[in-house]
Amino acid sequence: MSLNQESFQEFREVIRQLGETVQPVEGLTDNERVRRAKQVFLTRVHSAMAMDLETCIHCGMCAEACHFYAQTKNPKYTPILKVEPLRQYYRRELGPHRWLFKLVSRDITAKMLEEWQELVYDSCTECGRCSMICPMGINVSAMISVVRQAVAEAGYMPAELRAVEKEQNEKGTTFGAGPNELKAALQKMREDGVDVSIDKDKADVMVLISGFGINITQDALLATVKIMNHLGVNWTIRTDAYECAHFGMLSGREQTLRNSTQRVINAAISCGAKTVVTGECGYGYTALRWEGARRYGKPLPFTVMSISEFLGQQLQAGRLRVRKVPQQKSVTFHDPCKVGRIGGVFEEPRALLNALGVELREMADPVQTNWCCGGGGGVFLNNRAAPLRQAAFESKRSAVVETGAESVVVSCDSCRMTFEIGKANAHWEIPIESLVVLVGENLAD
Amino acid sequence: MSLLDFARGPGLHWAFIIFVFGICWRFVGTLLIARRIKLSTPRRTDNWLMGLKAIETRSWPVEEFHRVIRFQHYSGYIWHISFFIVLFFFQPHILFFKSILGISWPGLPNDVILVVGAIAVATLVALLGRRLSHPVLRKISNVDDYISWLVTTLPLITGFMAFAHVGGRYETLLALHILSVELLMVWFPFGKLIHAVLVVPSRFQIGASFGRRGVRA
Amino acid sequence: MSKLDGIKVRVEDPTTPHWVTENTRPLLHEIHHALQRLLEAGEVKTIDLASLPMGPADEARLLEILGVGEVEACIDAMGKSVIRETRFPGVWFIEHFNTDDQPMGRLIDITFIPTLLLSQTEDMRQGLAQLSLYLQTDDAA
Amino acid sequence: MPSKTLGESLFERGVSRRGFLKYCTALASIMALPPTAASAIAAALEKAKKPSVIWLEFQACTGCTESLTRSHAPTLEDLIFDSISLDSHDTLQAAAGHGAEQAREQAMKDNWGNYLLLVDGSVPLGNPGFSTIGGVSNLEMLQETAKGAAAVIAIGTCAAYGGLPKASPNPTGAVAVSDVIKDKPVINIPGCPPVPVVITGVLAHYLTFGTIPELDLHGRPLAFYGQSIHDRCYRRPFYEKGRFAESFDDEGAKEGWCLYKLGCKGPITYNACATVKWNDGVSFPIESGHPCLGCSEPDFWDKGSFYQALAQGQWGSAAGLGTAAAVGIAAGAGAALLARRKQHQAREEQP
Repeated sequence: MSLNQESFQEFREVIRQLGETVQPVEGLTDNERVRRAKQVFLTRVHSAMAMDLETCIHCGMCAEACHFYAQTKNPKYTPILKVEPLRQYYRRELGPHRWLFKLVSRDITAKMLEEWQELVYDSCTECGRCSMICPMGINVSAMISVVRQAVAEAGYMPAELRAVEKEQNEKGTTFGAGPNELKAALQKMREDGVDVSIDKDKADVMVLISGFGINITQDALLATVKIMNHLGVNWTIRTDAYECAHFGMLSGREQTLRNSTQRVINAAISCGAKTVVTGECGYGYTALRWEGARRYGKPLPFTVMSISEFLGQQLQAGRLRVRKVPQQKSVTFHDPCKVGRIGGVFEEPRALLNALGVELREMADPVQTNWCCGGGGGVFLNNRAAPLRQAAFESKRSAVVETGAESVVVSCDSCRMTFEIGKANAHWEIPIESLVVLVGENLAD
Repeated sequence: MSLLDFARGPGLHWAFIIFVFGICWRFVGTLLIARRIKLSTPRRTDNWLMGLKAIETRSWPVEEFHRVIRFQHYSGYIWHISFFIVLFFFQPHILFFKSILGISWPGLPNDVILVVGAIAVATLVALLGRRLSHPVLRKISNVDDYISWLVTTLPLITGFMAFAHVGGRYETLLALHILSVELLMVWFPFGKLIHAVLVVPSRFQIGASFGRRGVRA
Repeated sequence: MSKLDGIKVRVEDPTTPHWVTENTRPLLHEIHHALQRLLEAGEVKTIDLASLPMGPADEARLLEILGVGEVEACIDAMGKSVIRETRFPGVWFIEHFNTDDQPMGRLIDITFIPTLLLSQTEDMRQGLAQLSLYLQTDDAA
Repeated sequence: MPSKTLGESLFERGVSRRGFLKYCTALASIMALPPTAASAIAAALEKAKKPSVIWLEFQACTGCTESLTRSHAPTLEDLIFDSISLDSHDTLQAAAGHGAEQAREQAMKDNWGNYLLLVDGSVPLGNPGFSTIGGVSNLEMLQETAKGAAAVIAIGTCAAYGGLPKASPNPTGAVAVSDVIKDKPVINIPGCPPVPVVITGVLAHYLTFGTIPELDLHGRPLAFYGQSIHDRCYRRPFYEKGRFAESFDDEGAKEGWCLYKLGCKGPITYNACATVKWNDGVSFPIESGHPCLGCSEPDFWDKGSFYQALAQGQWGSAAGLGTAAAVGIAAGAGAALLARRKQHQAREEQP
C-alpha cells in the first residue's frame, strides 16, 4: 500500500488555495505589532537562551549547516541572522548591558519583523541542524522559533499557516479531517474486517494519529490499527482527541498549541492511559513529549512515545513480532528532525528495520546531523516558499542518492509528503515508505 | 606623568577593574535571568555528563560538519593557539603575569615567539579578509566584529613594533602596546570577545539540554 | 656565623671573559664594505669606536683580528697619537691621547693614508717662515 | 672680555695645525658627531670666542661637578683654560663667601647677555629658606642670573627634572630649572650624574657653533640622548634571543646575558652611557652587571623598584579588583533581577 494518490493530489490543490481562505491581518498599527513581538520575546527568553544570545561570535558556521543556505548560497539564510530581531530586543531590553546597548543600537521595527517573515517561515524548518554545528554551543533553532512566534503575533504569519492554525484553534481539526471523517475512515476498516477500538473509557495506550492519516496517509492509519491489535494491548483512538499535529507550534501561536495540547492531555487522563503514542508526526511528538508538561503546568501523568519508539520497545519486549520483508531490499532511513535530532529517538526505528531484515544504508549525515527534508515547520504548506523548499530538498535527495538505497523509509507524515512533492518535482523515481506501514505489512502471524 | 607611566599605572589598574567588573556584570546578569523549569520526563538523567561532554565535543566537529567548516575550524585553532603562545610564553609577558599572579613559568625563545606571533597576525588578517569577502560573514557582521578584530590585532601589531623598535621610541611603543592591551581588556566584557568566558556555560547548556532528550549534541 | 675565609673567592681574568658578544662582526663587515668602496671609488671612511656599542674585550678582539701591518707612526701634538696600519692595508687604527696621556679617542680610518700624517699647509707655511728666518739669520751671521 | 678667537690663542701657545685637528677629531667624537665633522669643527673653532660661564649649585649633591671633573677628553683643564672661562663656580673656584658672590656679579656684569649659565640641583619653591646662598634664595638667584644669560644649561637630573629632591613626597617643593626659566633656551643634560663627556660635549657644541644643539622632547641634546641605552647596548643581542639573567648570580648573569628581567630600564632610557661609557671609557652599569636605573629620565625615582622589570605593571593593589568583581556581580544580579521582574509581570498579564 502507499498513500492515497487521489487524495494527495487533491490535498496539493487545497494547499495551493489555502492562503486565500483567510483574510490578511489588518488594522494593526506598527507600534502594536512591535509591542506584540516584544511581548513574545519578553516572556520566552530564559537564562540558557540569554547565554546563547550573548555568546555568538558571528563565525557563520551555522550557514553551512542550513539546507536553505547550502543549496542557494544566499547569505540571508544564515540561521543566526534569523534570530536578529530577538537578539536586538534582548540586548536592548533584557540583557545585563541593556543600558549601554540602548545608547548605540536601534529598536526593532514592524518593517524588520515583516522582512523577517520570509527568513523564519520560508527558509527555516526548525530542524535544529544549525544548533548541532555551532562551536559556541548556541541552540540557534530554539531561538528562531521564538522569532517565529513574535513575527506571528505581529501579524506576519504566512496565510497558509494562518489558515490551518485558525482551523485547528477554532474547530480542532486540520484540513477538514474532523471526528466524523475519522469515524468514517475507521468504519470502512471495520467493514474490511479490521477491528478498531475507538473512544474506549479505559485504555492503557492512547494512540494519536496525524489528521493526514484520515484522508491521505490512510495506509499508515490502517497499519497503526493492525499493529496495535497485534500487540494485544488495551488501546484506543479517541475521537475527541486524536489529532497529533500541532499547527499552533509550527506556526508559532502559543494559544493554539496550548489548547490542542490540553485537549490531548484531558482525553488521556480521562481514559487513564499510561502511554500516549504519537503517530508519524514530528511536531506532534515534540509538542507533547518535551513541551506538553510545560503547558500542563506539571509533569504529565502518562508516558509519551512516538510510534517508532513505542514499536521499537515493543519489539525488544517481544510483544511485537515481525517477519523479514519478502523481498530483500536496501533502504535508507530518514530521521524526522522533531523525532530524531529534537526528540531523541534514533535506536528504535533502526531496531525495527533490522528486525524487518532490510539492509539499512545510513546517509553520510546520519542521526543528529541528518539533513532535513525541507518541509518541516510548515514550509511544505507555504506556496511562496515552494521553489526554496525544492532547492533545500536537494540536500536530502543527494544524501539519499549517495547511499544507493532502493527506497527511503520515513516516519513522519509531513516528511513523507515533502518527499513525495519533492520527488515529483525532481522527477526522481524512488519509493517513499512509511515505517509504520512497513511494520504493519510484515507482522508475523 | 608620561604616557608609559599612565599605561603601566592607572591605565592598567582601571583596565583591570573594568575588565573584571564588566565580565562579572555580564556573566552574572546573563546567568541569573530566570531559568526555564523543565517538567518533561528526561530520557537520560546524566545531563551533567552530557553537558561536560559537549564542552569537549564542540571543540572537534563531527566529520559531516568538519567537511564544510574545515577552514574556519583550523584557522580558529591556529589563531587561538598562536595567540595564547605569544600571550603566555613570551618572556616579558611572563614577567607581567608574575607581577600579578606571583607565579612564573618557563618561556619560549624569542625567535619562536616572533614566528608564532607572525602566524597569529597572518591568521587574523586572513580572517578579516574572509569576513570582508565571504557573503555570509559580510551579511552577519556588525560593528562589534570589526572592533573586536581591531582591539585583538592592535596588541599584536604594537607588540611587534615594541619588540623590533620600529615606528617610534621604545617607551612610546611599549606604552602603546600596553594601552592597546588595556583597550582589549576594556572592550572584552562588552563585545563578542566575552565568548572566551561564556563558551563554557553555553556549550554545557546545549549538551545538557539535548542530553536530557537523549541527543548527543 | 661563617667566617670570612669560608667565602670562596675565585679570581677571573677580567680582560678575557669566557662569553662572547657579537658586536665585532657587524663592524668587520662595515670595514670590509668601506675597504671595497675605497678601492672602487676612492671613498675614505672613518669609524669612531666611541660611537659603537662595545662589550668587554670586544675592542681587544677587534684589534686582535685587525692585527699589525707594516706602518706604525707616532705623532706628538697636544699629546701623543699612535697611527698603525693593520694587517689589512688601507685599514688604519688611530689612538689619540691628551697631554696627560689619557685616551681621547680611538678611530679606524679606511684610507690610503690618514690625513693627520700629511703635513698641514699652515704648519708648512709656519715651517717655511721659520726656515727662511733661520737662513736669513744664518746668512747674516 | 676675551677678544681673541680660540684658534688664535691656541696657535699662539704653539699648538700645531695637526694638534688642532686632532683636538677637533676628539671634539667631534665627544659631540657624537661623525669624524668627518672634524674639519667643520676646526673651521668654526678657529673663529670662536671663549664664552664666559657661570655655574650655580642649588639643591644638589655636587655629584655633577664631581662628574665633570672626571671628564677624560678633553681634560677639564683644557676645557677651562682653552675653551671657556669658568668665571664663577662655588665648588671649584678659590674664592669663597662674599668673594665668590662678587666673582659671579662681576662675570655677569662683564658678559651681560652673552654668558652661559650652568645650573646643577633643583630649585625649592616650598619655602625660600630651604636652600640659600649668601642669604639669597635659589629661586631669586636663578631668576637674577638667568636674566643676562645667553642660554641656560641644566646639568644633572635634579636641575633638568627636579630629580631626587622632587621625588615623592617632594618635601621642598623642588622643581626643575625649566619650570622657572621660561624665556631662555634651557638645555637639559640629565643623568645622576650626567656622563662627564656629555657635559663637555654640549659645552663644546655651544663653543664651536655658538648655537644650542638640537633637543628632544625633554630638552635634551639629541646627539647624546637620541638613542636609548638598549639600542646601543652590547648585550642587546641577548635580548633579541630572549636570553636573560634571572638573578645577579645565576649562570645568565655570569654569561653576561640581558638584564631586562632584573629591572633594566635601558629600553626607555636615553643617554650615551652604552657607547661613551664612564671612567675614561672603562665601563658602564650594564657592562658591570647592573641594570640601568633610568637616571636620565624624568621622575626615575618614582617609577617603582629599580629591580622591577619593564614588562611588569605598576598597578598597585589587587584590592580594587575584588571590589570591581563584587560591584560587577551586584550589577549583574541587579540587572537580571529587574529583567526577571519585567518577565514575571509580562507573564502574569498574559491571557
